[in-house]
Amino acid sequence: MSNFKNRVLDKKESSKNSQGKEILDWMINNAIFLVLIGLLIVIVVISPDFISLTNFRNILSQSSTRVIMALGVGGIIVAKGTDLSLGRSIGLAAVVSASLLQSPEYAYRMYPGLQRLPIWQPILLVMIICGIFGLINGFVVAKLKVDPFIATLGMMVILYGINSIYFDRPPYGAQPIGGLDKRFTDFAQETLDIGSFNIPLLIIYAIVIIIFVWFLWNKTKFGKNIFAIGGNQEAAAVSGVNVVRNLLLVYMFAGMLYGLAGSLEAARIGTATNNTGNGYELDAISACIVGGLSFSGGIGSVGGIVVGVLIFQVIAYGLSFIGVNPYLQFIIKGLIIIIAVAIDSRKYINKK
Amino acid sequence: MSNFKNRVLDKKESSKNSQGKEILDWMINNAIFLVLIGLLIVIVVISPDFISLTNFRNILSQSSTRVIMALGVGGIIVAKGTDLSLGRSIGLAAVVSASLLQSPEYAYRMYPGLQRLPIWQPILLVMIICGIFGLINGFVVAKLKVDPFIATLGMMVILYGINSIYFDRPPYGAQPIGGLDKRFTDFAQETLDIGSFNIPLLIIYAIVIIIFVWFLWNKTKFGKNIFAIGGNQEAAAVSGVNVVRNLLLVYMFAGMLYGLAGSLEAARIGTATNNTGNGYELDAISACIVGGLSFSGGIGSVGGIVVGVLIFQVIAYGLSFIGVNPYLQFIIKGLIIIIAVAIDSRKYINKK
Amino acid sequence: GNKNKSADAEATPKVGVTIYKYDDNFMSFVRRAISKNAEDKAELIFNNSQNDQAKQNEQVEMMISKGVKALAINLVDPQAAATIISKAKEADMPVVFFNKEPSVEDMASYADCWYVGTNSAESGVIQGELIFDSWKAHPEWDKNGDGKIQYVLLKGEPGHPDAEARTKYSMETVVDKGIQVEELELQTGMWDSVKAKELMDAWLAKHGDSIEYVVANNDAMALGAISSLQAEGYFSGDKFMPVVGVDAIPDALTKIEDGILVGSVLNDAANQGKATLELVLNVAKGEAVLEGTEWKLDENKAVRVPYVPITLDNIQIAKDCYSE
Amino acid sequence: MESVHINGSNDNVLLKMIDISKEFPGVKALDKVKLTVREGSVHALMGENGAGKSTLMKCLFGIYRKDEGQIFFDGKEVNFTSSKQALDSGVSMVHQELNQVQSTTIMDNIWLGRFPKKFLVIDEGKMYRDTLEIFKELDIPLDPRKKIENLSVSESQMVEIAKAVSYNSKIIVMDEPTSSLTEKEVSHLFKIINSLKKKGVGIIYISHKMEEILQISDEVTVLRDGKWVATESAENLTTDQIIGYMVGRDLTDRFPAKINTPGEVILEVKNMTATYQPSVQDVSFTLRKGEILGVAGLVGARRTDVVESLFGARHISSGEIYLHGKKIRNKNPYEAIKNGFALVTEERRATGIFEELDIKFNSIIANINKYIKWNLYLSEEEMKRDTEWVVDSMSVKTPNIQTSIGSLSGGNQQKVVIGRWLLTQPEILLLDEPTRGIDVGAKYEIYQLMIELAKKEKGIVMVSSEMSELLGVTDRMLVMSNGKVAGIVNTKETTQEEILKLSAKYL
Ligand SMILES: Nc1ncnc2c1ncn2[C@@H]1O[C@H](COP(=O)(O)OP(=O)(O)OP(=O)(O)O)[C@@H](O)[C@H]1O
Ligand SMILES: Nc1ncnc2c1ncn2[C@@H]1O[C@H](COP(=O)(O)OP(=O)(O)OP(=O)(O)O)[C@@H](O)[C@H]1O
Ligand SMILES: OC[C@H]1O[C@@H](O)[C@H](O)[C@@H](O)[C@H]1O
Ligand SMILES: [Mg+2]
Ligand SMILES: [Mg+2]
Repeated sequence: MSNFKNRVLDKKESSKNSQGKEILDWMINNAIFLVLIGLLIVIVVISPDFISLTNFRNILSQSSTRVIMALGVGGIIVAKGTDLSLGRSIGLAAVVSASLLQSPEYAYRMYPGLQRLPIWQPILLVMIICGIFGLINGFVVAKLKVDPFIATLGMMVILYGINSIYFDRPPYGAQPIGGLDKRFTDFAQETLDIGSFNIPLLIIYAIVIIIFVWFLWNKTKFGKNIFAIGGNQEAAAVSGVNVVRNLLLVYMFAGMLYGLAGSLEAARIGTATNNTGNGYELDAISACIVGGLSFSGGIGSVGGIVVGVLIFQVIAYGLSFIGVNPYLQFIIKGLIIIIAVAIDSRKYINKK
Repeated sequence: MSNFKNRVLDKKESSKNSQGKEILDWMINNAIFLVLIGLLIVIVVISPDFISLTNFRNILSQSSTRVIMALGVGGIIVAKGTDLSLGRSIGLAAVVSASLLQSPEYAYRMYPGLQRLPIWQPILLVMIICGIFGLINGFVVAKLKVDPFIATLGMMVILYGINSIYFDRPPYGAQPIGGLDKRFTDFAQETLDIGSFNIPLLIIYAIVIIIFVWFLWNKTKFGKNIFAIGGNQEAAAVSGVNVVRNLLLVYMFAGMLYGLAGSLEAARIGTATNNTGNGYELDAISACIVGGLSFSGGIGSVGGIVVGVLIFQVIAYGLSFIGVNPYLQFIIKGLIIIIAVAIDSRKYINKK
Repeated sequence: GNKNKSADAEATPKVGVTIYKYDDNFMSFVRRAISKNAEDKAELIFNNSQNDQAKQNEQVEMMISKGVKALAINLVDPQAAATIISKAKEADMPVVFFNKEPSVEDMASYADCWYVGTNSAESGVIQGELIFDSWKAHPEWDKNGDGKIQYVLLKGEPGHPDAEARTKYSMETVVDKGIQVEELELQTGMWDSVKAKELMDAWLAKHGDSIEYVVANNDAMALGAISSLQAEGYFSGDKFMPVVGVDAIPDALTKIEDGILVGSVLNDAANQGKATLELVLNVAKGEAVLEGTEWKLDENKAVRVPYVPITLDNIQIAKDCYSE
Repeated sequence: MESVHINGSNDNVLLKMIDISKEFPGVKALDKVKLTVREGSVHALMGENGAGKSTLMKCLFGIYRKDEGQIFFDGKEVNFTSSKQALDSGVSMVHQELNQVQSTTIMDNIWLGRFPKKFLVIDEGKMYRDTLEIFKELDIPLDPRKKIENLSVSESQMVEIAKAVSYNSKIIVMDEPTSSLTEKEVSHLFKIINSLKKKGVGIIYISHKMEEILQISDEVTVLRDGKWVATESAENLTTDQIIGYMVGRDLTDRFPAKINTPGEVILEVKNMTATYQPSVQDVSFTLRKGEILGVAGLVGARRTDVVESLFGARHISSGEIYLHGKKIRNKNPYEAIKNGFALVTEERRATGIFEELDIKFNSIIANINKYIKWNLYLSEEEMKRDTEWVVDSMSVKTPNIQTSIGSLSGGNQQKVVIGRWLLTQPEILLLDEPTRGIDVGAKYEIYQLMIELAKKEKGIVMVSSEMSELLGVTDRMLVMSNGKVAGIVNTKETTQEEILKLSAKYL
């Protein structure tokens, strides 16, 4: 024991010598935060009225559903997978939950005879549905040994087909599903008022999910297992990790988070179509990678994902806010993604 | 030495014992071909008039531009990369080449004063432009060590921005670029008539490119190097392969193929917009994987890619031909992708 | 094809139909109208071009090879008509384009082609009129009292003919009619509610009540903007913001009834679908294109089904489209 | 300690490395190290795990950039910035970690980076012929067209050696070339080395197998903790002296005293046959409490398959396993662990470590069920405590327990993996080449550990290619030949000759 302590002490002493280098190391290790802060500074310099509680709240609440999705796919990435079916799952969840929660007064309901359901029922239902599709993804990846990119790409196409068939039905055809029950839209659009301070409910849901996922990743066996599988699947198997079961679980859990996010998304926007969620997978996956996860698996943190999502939202919101030409926004967004990851990847580069 | 010969003999002898197993092995190793043939059989059974020279020719010529793109990204995948910017590169190439090859009689030209250019000039130009963007991809991946998925995702967004800015210019704004010079559309739409037999020029271009890429992959140092880099980058580096240079080359070469495919695409469609090519990357990448390439790099063949592309085209063409509901087509397509890869992946499963 | 089929095949000829994007809400009504009118009269082969002109070209090749008698084409990209026409010409196949209009030159280049649709600019002009009329009726909407409309505009997909035409003509019409305008923001919401909501969030944070009008290229984006406005407390009490859209989708109609949405512009799907089918059926059977129909062709061989402005006063017209 | 014995004229000095330093984040891997290699000689580079041997060689070979120091090669100062430069200048290397492109053929690997060309085209015929030529000269019986992924570890190793030799370099670095070779192949390698010496090649030879060193080397340099300790002519040295330099103290015995006494049978394996052949067939043996059972055999004898099948990592088609007389089935590793088995696998990098993850994670992963509290979360404290136990009891050299295991030296990685399994307090410990790439000091500690565990009535099975350690620590030996049991011998009563004869029984 003493031996161990000695060594740790040694380390501390030796590092005192090079404070400058340590700061640099710290900066490289926290590059993502610095990118976020840098971005905010630039926006504020261009447009000082960006600093406002409303903007702050807007960005956070717009990030809320995205962070839930990103945490889902994030777990999969940690386990060395990926999930392109995210966006279409969101779409399916949004359409199904919206279709079951249209206000009875609304004339163009998908189910005219349907009584008013407690809102948790449809939400739970889509969580289960998306969880099952996630489970199928996991099965194809873990059991059929199909590369996750291709497995979930296939699922993405399948889900779009299923959702379109569900969505595009007589008599109203491919109609955005609107007229949502006020209880449902309130569930996502209301705020929690503490004195004069009001926090959008969405932010609160997101925080709950973040804490839950943080706990799952860091404090449970399941968390360790997915890091082990992502880090070295064979070594994990030899160490007694049930690789197949844990992969099934991680994909299923992601699906359930998509289900939740998809119904929140429908409630937040107030309408849903079969194209809801289209392309979200790329944003969510990029946010994870920008936030420090790696496709080679076994690396990543919940905090990183949150920051990654925030960066994307700050880019989208901030650039619109300062009135950058929309086309130029694409270019800037692309550049920021690349630069952020390039800086971040410094920390893994062998100092040769 | 004798020892060595003995073992080789041993191997041959032992395999004689199990002819049944050998057939099974052969089937698993050629699963992709069997999937393609199976698919064709199903379609023909449902709709016997599918067997026609026209259908055959249509499928081949429709596959032509796609196979060129797929061969580009295929090289990158062999080198353990990926390229999501493919679709947007196609779009850029299509828009730029179309804008420079509008017929002088057409009223809404982007460059009203432009004289009639020889068609090879704009094509070469977009090959160079896309080659340069490819080079940048390569640089970001090889030098800045950014994961290829994220590097090319960033590039995809950037290219869309650039293309949109170029496309959406006064006086006509974001107008699809039409009125293409007949020489240009003929270049892609004409056929070569040998007696009563006519072969679409596109097929001929595709065959030339296939042969060229086959040669490159199998007979040149560059080809072996990218297989080695994909198979084990460190091993390649310590064996004296210039990893960075070869990665730059493979991305650049892919870009040049996109440039070519993009201008052929414009000529084939007869118009181009900033959305041309949107999403093609997923089809091209899937075709490669279905054709036996692996994201883990170092594996794959030109023939496999060609078959992969054909499978996708047969699905698209054949399902429409037999009149499957368009939404259902998505579901079937997704299932076929997954099943094809699942069967193919049997051959890599290590038997323990 | 040279295999001349018997009279009963002639009675229900095979017709190839492409829809630029199957799940476009408006096109899904047109599609339904086409199939409903085709019952027992034609064998339709529907194709989803997935918003990809290349796919559409391929589908046309496929249908020609399959031996259809005529084509009904909802172009992905109106400029691509020339390529489709050249394929049709080669196969001697009549074509009825619908909803997205080829250029005059392209229409003139082939005798056997016609068009059914609206006038793309018209929806913009009608939307402009809606804005003008409502503004005149509500002087209190000029919050800063400068007589100008300070507006924000949510544009559809850049390059989309409807998006371009609506963006151009709606505010141009307002100006032509004599009201000055000032554009505070113009960005693309890609026809999408979510994107529109988030743009609106930012604009409200930035401009607040300086915004006097929200103009959206379609209803989906108008609804997104409304949802953002509601979160900021609009439409309750006396806080109000005028919003207009295009399409008159059901959800928008209820918003009009609730007094939230000022109005929308109805694209008459039922009649566009009916006209398309009737024309294509005639030409497939080798009859005169307008034989037995009530439609008229204009000088560009086009049947034009008008757009209809929708406000609370005439909302029933739109509702009737969704009753059945 | 002062430098001794670099006598002889300076003109036959091929390579001189002076004051080389190299720092990694948190580790000073090299601190003013020097090394001089002469023509036609074998220079052994010795040191404990993590002493900096591989790092020094990587600085030479252009893989790492040295922080300071000078390298003179062939009379000129050099500073290779890529392996290509090193290779082109006449330095080649057999890497410690096998570095091959698995999916391609032997000859593609050998000529990688210098493919022969005819015009634009690669000359496959020449590649094939030249490879055969080399293999013939080195007497390696392999088909150049075979894929690397189909080779056994030792065959791959021989290919790597052949490749390094084929550059006709002036200096060949061999970083633990024998770690996965059998005795027979080792002597084959020595023949190769001797003929290279005759051609004037300078060889830098790194190994933890002490008996090889004095047999093959002319000079020996010893490093300790990144510092140069001594360079002496081999003929003046004894194994004990080298060990003394390496560990900084005296280590009199190579093997600890055997204080374990085998008791009653705890494990009985009957007629175990693997599903996917070729593999083990009809393997039967027993293991006693407190016994160390060695598994001997030639490479490819399926020794690995014996322990992996037993552990449930491979499917078995028939056969029975009895633990304490009760029939059990190790369907998969998870079951095996529950039944009290542990397996330290042969290929550390592929199936042992989680490279990117920290030492803590690597220590606790197999024992994770023990830390679950309230059926819910894991006890941070207990995980930390156990990790510290691993680091201390195995003497792992690491800055702290948050260091990722990938940045440790190979030997230290191995210690963590063994520690991981000891945490599960197994009854049956299966060790597949547990001392591969481990320095003498650590080896001694591992033997000691094994014997202590045996004394605590655990049953231990050890697969090894090192005859001396099999003879030194085991009680009995199972000799495998071509997937079958060729015999079970008593260590005290057997000889090396008998084992070799048994190994060849079913060939
Ligand atoms: N890429 C790296 N990053 C950080 N630390 C490293 C790296 N490579 C080596 N080290 C550290 O440098 C030291 C020397 O390691 P090296 O691999 O040279 O030891 P070695 O003498 O070859 O040991 P072994 O006999 O176990 O192979 C060790 O402390 C190791 O942890
Ligand atoms: N003759 C052979 N032909 C092809 N592959 C072989 C042959 N022998 C062994 N292998 C492969 O090499 C691996 C190593 O063989 P195995 O581990 O069974 O032998 P071993 O005696 O344990 O060798 P080692 O000393 O390397 O542990 C096996 O998994 C097998 O895939
Ligand atoms: O292309 C899609 C768009 O087409 C327009 O005609 C319609 O008004 C929009 O709502 C949107 O559907
Ligand atoms: Mg080493
Ligand atoms: Mg082995």
